[in-house]
Amino acid sequence: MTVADVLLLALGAVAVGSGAAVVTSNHLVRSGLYLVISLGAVAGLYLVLGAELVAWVQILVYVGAVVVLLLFAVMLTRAPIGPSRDLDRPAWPALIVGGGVGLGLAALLADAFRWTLYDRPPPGTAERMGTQIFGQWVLPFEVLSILLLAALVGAIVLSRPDIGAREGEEA
Amino acid sequence: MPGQGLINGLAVTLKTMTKRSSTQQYPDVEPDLPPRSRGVIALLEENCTVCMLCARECPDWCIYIDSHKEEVVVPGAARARQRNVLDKFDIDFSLCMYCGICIEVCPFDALHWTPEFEYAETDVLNLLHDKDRLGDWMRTVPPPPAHDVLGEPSKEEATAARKAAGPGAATPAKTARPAVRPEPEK
Amino acid sequence: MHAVIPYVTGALLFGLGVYGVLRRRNAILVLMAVELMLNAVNLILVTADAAVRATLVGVQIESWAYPNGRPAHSGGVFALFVIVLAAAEVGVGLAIVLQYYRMRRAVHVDEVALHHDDEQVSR
Amino acid sequence: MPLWLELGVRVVAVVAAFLVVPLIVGQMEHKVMAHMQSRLGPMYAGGFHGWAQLVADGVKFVQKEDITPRDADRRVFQLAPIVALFPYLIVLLAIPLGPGGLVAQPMDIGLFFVLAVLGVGVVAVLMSAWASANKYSLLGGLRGAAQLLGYELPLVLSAASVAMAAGTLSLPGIVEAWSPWWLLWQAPAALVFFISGLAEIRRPPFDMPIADSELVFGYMTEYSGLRFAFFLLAEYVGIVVIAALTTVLFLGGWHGPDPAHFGWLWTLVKVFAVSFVVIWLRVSYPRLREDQLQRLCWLVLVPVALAQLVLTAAVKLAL
Repeated sequence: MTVADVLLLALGAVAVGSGAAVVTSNHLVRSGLYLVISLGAVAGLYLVLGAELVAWVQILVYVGAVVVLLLFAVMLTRAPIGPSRDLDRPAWPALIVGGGVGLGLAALLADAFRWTLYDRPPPGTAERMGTQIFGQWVLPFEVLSILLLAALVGAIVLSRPDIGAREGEEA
Repeated sequence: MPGQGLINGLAVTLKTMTKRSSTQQYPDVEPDLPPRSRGVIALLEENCTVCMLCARECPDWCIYIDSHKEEVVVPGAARARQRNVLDKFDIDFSLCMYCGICIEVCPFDALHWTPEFEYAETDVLNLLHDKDRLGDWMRTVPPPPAHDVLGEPSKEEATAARKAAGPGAATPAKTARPAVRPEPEK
Repeated sequence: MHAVIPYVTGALLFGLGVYGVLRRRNAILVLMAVELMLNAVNLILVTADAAVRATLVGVQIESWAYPNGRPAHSGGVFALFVIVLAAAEVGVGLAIVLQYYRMRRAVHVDEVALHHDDEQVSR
Repeated sequence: MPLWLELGVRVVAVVAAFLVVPLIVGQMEHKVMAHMQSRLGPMYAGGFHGWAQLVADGVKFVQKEDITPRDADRRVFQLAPIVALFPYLIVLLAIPLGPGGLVAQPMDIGLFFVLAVLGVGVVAVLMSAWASANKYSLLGGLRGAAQLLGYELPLVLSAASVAMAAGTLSLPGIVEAWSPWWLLWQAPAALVFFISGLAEIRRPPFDMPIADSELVFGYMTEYSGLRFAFFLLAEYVGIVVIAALTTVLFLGGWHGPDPAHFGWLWTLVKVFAVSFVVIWLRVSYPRLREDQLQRLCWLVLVPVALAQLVLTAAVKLAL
């Protein structure tokens, strides 16, 4: 066990624990806040794994934007303070499928990698990442930008009923 | 030019900052209050004739007056005269709303505004000032301000001037002001 | 560093995400569970990147396979792409959810009528 | 253990700066605002021109009752002020004070780190807004979140412009690469960064989320005592952070006469100068309405930031 191992274990425990709280909590908004903790812990894992840039992008985009949007939506749909009763469907199918997937994958990966020791990689600097993105992966990058634009337009059209209303139809 | 107003706004605040501030350092420096500031009401007991006008005109009934009659023997007079003697003159400043009607209505100038305003109390009952305390306030009454040179002379002055001029003069007192009226300043 | 720890963490997070998607009725909570799954995938990508890079130190790579030089941090790059995708997904997803809420005053996914039904649309 | 000792000294220095500089800025705000309104401001606490006013305020806040509304979500409610304060403390770690590694934690991608951590503050706004169980809080929080999300975009874009010009994401590296003509070249980016920074810390004229005339005090309405003080402290640390970032990114940080010896002084002077401008703007301008606020962000700042990005790229390629 090295320092890195201890950190990985601790952060992993936090991530999984708060992840479990996300999917089981009865408090709508608290679910979102647990998601913040879980994502933060995953960002910490990235840091330990040497992917600095990914970690900070995770914080910037996920915690700073995605979760905030989710919380925003939760509040706009009138989430109550305190537990809500009708959040869940019957547990058994979900438990079987989810547990099966999670534990199955975990077993598979544990069996594949065993307790092999790897050196800690050198941290991935922004420069090297940039070289990769704009060298090796330019095409996916551009495709992604088009997808983002499409998502932007789509979101605007969806949320504004006065756009795209048919002739003679009350918006 | 767009943004002109924004820059002007900044300039105004910056200019104000460099000027002297207009704050009065009140507890350290006594405020320079104008005459007839409405602080507390003072009573000049000798002038009071217990006519009760003030107590009756007071909108919230905060003046309490008690008196008794006394016989004053005037030598040479046919019989003794009666005189009102003030026993109690209280003003409850927890009720007073500083309208000043009592002062206006007093025919003998027994009540005066003083600019003294520091008479807060920790107990509301202590805001009832008796006649000693009201009389004590008299020392804070400032001398009346000088007359406006352009103003009409007071009735007393006019009468005195008329008497002094003798019966022959018509009514010169009405023009007791300077003969040449200075141009009003623009 | 034992790579198996983040791998298993990722797997468990994915399982939790699947559980959440199947269990939750509230559409926004479903979206949160989806985020968990995406994160699990990211974690596995980054871990794999780190582990593979650590293993491949000193290994000669066929030059024809990588005309633009050694592939480094591909896992991280993919993770970035996934994060961007997640942002786009949440944007559109929430727009749909809010629009649905505006129409039906509800955010429960199992109450969405899949067939055309004019009477149900209030307002 | 020299390493641990050095680390300890750095952390202590940052915490000290975190506690002292905001107080100085707060006192400056008291005094500057007072004189701009032709007043004197605090004069008694501490004797000389009320220098201890904020300390006295702190003592007062500690004495006050810590109220949690009955219907509130207690844990979230109590956690929110700390979440609001913490990111700024972390950000201070990465801000370089002088040349030669005079920074608590030199970081390869410091700029990115700073922007990412600053973005966490919005979670605190939503937490306090929702957990207060108060409609004014909720409204203020929703306004705040919309504002923070919106203004994050021009903030990041203008920071990206300067990073592109410097060719590095490291904050000391950016200051190293800075030269005086950037003042002209990067001026639009600097303006955009400063304005959106103001909006990020919800200072007037961008204080729509806490507009006291309509929302009582926005998402802070239900807070009292020490927790409220934390929110206030977060605001002042926010001023320091935004001023420091503007200084480091656009005003050349430690550049000035004799940077080797007095670099830290120039940085501090510039930070306080920018803080003064923050206060000055607060005194001079009325609050922006919500629609004006969003319009300014999306129709003015974002296009300007994008244009600056294009300009920077063009100049960078041409040189």
